Amino acid sequence: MTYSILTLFDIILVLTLLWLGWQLLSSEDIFKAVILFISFGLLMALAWVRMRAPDVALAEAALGAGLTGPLFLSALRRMNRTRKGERRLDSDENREGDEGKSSEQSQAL
Amino acid sequence: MLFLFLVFCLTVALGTILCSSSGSISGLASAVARLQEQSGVESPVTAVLLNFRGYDTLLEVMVLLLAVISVWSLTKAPVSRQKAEISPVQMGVVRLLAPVMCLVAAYLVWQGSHLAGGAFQGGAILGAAGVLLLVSELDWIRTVPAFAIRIGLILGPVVFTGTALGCLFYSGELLAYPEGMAGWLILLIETACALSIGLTLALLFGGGRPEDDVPEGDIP
Amino acid sequence: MITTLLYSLTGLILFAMGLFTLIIHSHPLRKILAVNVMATGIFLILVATAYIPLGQGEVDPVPHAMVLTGIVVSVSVTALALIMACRVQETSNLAILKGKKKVKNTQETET
Amino acid sequence: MIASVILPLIAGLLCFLFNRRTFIIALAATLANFLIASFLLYQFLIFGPMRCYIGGWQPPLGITLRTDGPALLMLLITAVTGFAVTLYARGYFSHRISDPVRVGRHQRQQRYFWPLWMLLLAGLNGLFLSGDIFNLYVTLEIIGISAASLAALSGKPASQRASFRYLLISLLGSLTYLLGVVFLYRSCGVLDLDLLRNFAVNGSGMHAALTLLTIGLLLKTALVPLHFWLPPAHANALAPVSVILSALVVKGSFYLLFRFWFETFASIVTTQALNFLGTLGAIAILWGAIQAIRQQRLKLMVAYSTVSQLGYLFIAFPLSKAAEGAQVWAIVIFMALTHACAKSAMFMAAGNIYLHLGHDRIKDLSGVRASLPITVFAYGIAGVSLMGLPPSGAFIAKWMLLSSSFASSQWWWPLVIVTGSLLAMVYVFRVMSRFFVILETDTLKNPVPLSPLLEWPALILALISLFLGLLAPWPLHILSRGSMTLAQTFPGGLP
Repeated sequence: MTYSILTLFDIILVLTLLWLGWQLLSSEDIFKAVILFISFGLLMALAWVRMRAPDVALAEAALGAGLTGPLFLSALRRMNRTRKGERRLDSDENREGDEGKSSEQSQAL
Repeated sequence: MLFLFLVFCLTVALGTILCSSSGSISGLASAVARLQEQSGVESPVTAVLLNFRGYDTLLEVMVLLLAVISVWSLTKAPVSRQKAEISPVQMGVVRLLAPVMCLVAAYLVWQGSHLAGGAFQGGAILGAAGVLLLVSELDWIRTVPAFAIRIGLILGPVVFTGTALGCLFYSGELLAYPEGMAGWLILLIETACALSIGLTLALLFGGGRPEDDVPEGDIP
Repeated sequence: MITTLLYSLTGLILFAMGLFTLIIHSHPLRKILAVNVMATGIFLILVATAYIPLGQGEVDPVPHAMVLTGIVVSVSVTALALIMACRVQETSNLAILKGKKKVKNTQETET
Repeated sequence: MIASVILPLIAGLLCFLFNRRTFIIALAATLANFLIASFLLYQFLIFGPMRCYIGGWQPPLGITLRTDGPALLMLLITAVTGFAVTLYARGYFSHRISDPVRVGRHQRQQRYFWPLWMLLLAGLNGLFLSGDIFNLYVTLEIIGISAASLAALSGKPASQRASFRYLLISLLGSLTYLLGVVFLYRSCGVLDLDLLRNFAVNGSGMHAALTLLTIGLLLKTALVPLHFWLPPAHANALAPVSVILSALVVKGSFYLLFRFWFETFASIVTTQALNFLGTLGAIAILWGAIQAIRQQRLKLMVAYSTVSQLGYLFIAFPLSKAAEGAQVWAIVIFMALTHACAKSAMFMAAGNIYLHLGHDRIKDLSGVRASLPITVFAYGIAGVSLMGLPPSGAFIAKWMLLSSSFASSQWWWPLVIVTGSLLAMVYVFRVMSRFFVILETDTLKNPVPLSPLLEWPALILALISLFLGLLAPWPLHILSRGSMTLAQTFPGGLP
């Protein structure tokens, strides 16, 4: 009896994982994909617990959801900012080199 | 379409192999169980990570450090634009959460010797705390001097390598912990690594090097 | 047994989906997501291989340690790849800007 | 033995911690690395292959490091090239910093070059010595990350794009490799290479694992259909970085591939698979050479020549059935050694020319000979070694290739080899001929003389590659010693 219930649970979990994976890889909106990725990571942690790997589950929950997600979000923000503004000049090379003043001005703006 | 077909073929081929060869081999479980006594810790995963295959972990800590160096070599930490005031609610949450997270991290590292947990999990929680501080505009990457950050970053690798070399001189083999000391040495390594890993992850989120990391003038 | 197989196949399908996305999509963030999904798939196969149902003995801890190592490595590589993708965009934007400036300057001098 | 991994690691940490005097640290580390490699070789010649169990744990659980002939030769050549690159990089960065334009960028490059390079060196040494298949994955990852970020150090948009692609490709390669490792662990339950050899029997799981490992490593080695990422990444990097990438990094994954095919899994490798890789190698030789001839920029030409030269390494695969056990190793190691030295010299020369002229368009290279005689000399000698003319190591390797392919009456391989050499002659001399055109008006803008640190390492490496052929008996002796003990431990011998 327990065997069949567990198997049912497995099948549901696996199907959800696959569906989430497919959604996050094929959705048009990158932001949505990132959010889906975070929930995918959390479900993955559940799968690790099911596989009797609590260490991996802890690491996945902390790293996958707690860090990778924010990393993606901040990168997304950074890219959007560069794309929209196109004004935020390359903060790196300009300030160091001969064009220091112009970039300072652009940052003051 | 061609790629779809190729990937499909690959999947089917590998899938049949997965189905046909039922992984009946027990792997290394029995070997680990046999030597568990000598490893100085009770949790098998920690024993594998820090004792039996400690060399892997040493290199892996280096991978983390390498990632930070690479990110720093690419760009400076971006200046956050909006200097808007932080709402008191957010501030309160941060004040409450950050210490709790540090406590949880310490607990995870401590419990790593007998239950699930360890340096990586603890470090990840610490890293999340660091990210939380960064998000709430507490820009510690800019205020703390780069040298201090660098010391924090290499603390874990240095303690790890130092312990490994100490063992080399003491017992003739790298990472061969002296008898009776293994548990404590592992705890020491884990604590140092957790701190460094936390800092590393937060800095990876920070996305660039501190302002004062590159010196002026020709470096001799 | 059936559980191992089920999760292994899931891991394999995740790997394949990631690979396919990696090849056909061009957006850098999507590519990095795809690589992450691929890595997760591989880890799932590895952990599923080690799985033994409760009460039938201890699980093999070596794959767990390997997966932990792998997860940490993949997080650091992901971070690096994300920053690099940002830099690609920033530097090429800068090049476009500079190109525009040059064009403007030459036009001004011509007129 | 462990010191050759730990030492660069510590040097990397120190270089990262202190942002001054990094050159001294790196120089000391590479020098010590060279001494350690020589010491290991000396030990090997006296005691034979050695093993070191890390932490004192025996193989099924612990990680083994081991030395044998091929590993030591690769270690040694890495040490020599690494030492030369360190000197060269020092000259390169101080030359660039003395230039008043964009000082900040050059300082940033110098600041991060040293720690990344030291960690890369540690990864390479770890790769050559390691005897554990998962540990190899970690070293591959170290090499991949540091190589990609070194390639991105230049900061130009083209190099950023190229290195992002490089990072993704090397990530894909390591993941495929990891999947192979998973399949191996599934069917064998061990990770140690020596133990795996006992398990290497015919079975679909093993074949799948070997295929996956091979695809992963081929991606990193850039054999022809998978080579598209290499030329832009190598050509757009800084000159010392190009040297490292082209001479050392590519060799690392190739060495591993070769080790798997001819040592660990030798018993399940089929002739068809060997022929397939050989064919790919032949295509690589011709395609790379033709592309090299068509390039307009010197560094791109040198990068495509790397693609072409890598093909020779793979052509040795199908000939292994005809050749004796150690001879395949000899061919491949000779090829790899010569290519490492010659290609570093060539990239250094190209970097010098770039520094001197401010560009590397082949058609405008006239008159360089007058101002950079040593560099041009180094370029010429390196070119001769790449073509495989007599005293060079490549000549010995090609000679062995030819004789073993005639012995097994496979007439088409020599055809490819000779055509490849002729094409190499074309692309080397196409550039050479520009050097000797003497301009009437001296139009050089950059009067800063190049420091000897820039020119001499190139020349010395070129000379090493040229005279490797004269030293041939010595490396052959090392290799045969390795295979002799191999034959003793495994009476079945190498196939």
